[in-house]
Amino acid sequence: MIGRSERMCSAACLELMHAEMVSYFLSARETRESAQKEMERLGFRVGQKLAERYTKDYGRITEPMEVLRFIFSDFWPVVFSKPPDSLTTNNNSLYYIEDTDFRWTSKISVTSRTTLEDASYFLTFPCGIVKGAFAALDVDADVKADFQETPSRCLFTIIFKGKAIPTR
Amino acid sequence: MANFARSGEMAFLKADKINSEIFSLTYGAMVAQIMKDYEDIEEVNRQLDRMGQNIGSRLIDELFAKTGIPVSSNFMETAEVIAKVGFKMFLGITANVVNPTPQQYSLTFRDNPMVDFVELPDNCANLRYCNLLCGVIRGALEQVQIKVECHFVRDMLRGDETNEIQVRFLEQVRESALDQSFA
Amino acid sequence: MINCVAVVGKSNAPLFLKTYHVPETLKFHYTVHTSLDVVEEKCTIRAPSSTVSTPQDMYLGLLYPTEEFRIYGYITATKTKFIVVTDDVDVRSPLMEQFCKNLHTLYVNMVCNPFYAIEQEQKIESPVFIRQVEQLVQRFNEGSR
Amino acid sequence: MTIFNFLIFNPSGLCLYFKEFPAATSSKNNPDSWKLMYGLLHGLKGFSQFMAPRPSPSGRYLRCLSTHEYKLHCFETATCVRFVISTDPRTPDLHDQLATIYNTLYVEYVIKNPLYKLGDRIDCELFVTRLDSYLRSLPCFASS
Repeated sequence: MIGRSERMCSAACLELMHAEMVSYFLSARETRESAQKEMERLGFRVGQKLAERYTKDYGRITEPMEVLRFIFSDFWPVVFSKPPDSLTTNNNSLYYIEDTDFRWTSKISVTSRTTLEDASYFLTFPCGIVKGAFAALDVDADVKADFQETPSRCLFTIIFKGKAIPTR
Repeated sequence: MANFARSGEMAFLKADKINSEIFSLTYGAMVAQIMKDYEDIEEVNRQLDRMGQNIGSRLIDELFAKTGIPVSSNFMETAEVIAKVGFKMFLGITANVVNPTPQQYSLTFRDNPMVDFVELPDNCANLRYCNLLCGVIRGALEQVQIKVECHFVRDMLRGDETNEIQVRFLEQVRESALDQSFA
Repeated sequence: MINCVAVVGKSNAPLFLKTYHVPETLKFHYTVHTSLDVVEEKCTIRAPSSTVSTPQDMYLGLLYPTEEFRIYGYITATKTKFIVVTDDVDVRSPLMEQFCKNLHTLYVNMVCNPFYAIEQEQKIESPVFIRQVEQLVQRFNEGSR
Repeated sequence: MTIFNFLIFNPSGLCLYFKEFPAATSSKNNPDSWKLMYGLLHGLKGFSQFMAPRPSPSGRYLRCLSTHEYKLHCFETATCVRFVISTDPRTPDLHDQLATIYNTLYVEYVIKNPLYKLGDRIDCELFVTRLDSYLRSLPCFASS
């Protein structure tokens, strides 16, 4: 298990800062696509660094299946404040992580001026983090996320590229 | 004074918390990106301040809601609230209030999770890496009808022995002014 | 006495190499480079008792000896390699393992600097890291004397 | 006992949120009645401050206003946002419940909702639904 670090800070700080980041990129970039690309890249970088940190006392992981397990049961609960609800797959290269109370978006709800699409930009950075963590552990994966009706219920799709993970 | 420290402590204990590196890495990645976006370091400082202001204007409600500390619109009193309650409940650290006067005070602190692991590159002599904090303070006080000016005068990332944020009183927005907007 | 510490990135790019008490000659670069093959070899062998699900040790122990040196290796979960070259004939392995673990901590902290481009496997130029590694080496060398 | 309506005012007196319950037979759903109510609250605040025998340590003065037909319960935050609920006069003080609404609903689902722009009308889905179920769960609501 990854322990809590000696230093903690309030989750509200992170939530509000993440919101500012999203609004910065959406207004500073010409298209929404390029804003998303940037945010994913930033998340990727942060994810790599977090993976570097959180595997330090975990040990060396060599098999992609172990990496997936590490991300699901160790990395996720720490980075996203609670364990995800389920991990499912329907073939060798497609995995789904469901989080029914995803803390990074659980307080978001649409208003009369906004739609679920506006809320979806808040998933880009977290997806980048997960993708970066996989990459740091040498697993080339694409990570996408969608809301399941409301922004607090999220389904993350992990698409393994290159060598497929054998199901056990 | 002591009860402010206690309120901050209690609020921090009760709050939803995350490992501080998640916060500091996210902030760091954002600062590094803004520095790429703007050649002018002063503009980077302004962007960070502006983001901080937006955060502060929301964070202040979290502070009052979670601590239940009494309403204060006295400028000098806000110093203790920021130093002992705000810094504690959000960042887990406390600041000291230095030289408080009705016109201005300073907040000093050495420990700061935002800068854990940060080493500034050579090309950013004028960067105020934590300028977000100034914006947060400004934005928060604005919500309690106090307008201030806020900036870093000492910064440990630049070799100073402590961090010091100076807060200068500008004006108190009176309730009567609010009445006019209502009429 | 530790004579050389090197950090090698995921894709075998040299990130950091410093020598201590000896001039930084090509020899060390060569030694570090050769040792990577041994690291790779060692990584493919699993501890016999382990199953697929157990994380492996990062410390790889002695990679190989030469006439002058003994070369130790350590590999992180993210496949960053630390190579340590010492001229001691008899190194207490737990001490070396501890050295590598401490080096790992310093490395992780250095990586977390927001201005370090981890994805580009940027060369390590952080003065803080360089200084701290030097102190670590110094402590090790004093202890092993 | 019963709840008639619930309102939130921002510091400049704009009504950010209005909800009327079926028990209210004469509707207050128009900007003029909101202005009237805000003006009254604002005036009462000054008056209660003026009448106080000593300064209130919490900085708050006005809790409720009671008449034969209704009772207004008020809660003002440090940021000058006012929460108001109007009920049957026999309803006990709802000050704490308003504080709970501020604390667990307004801050969490309005303030921390990045899709909500400060100062806008409050129509965040999560806030609206949770507020509604919270108000309906109050004892004074059920017994109407």
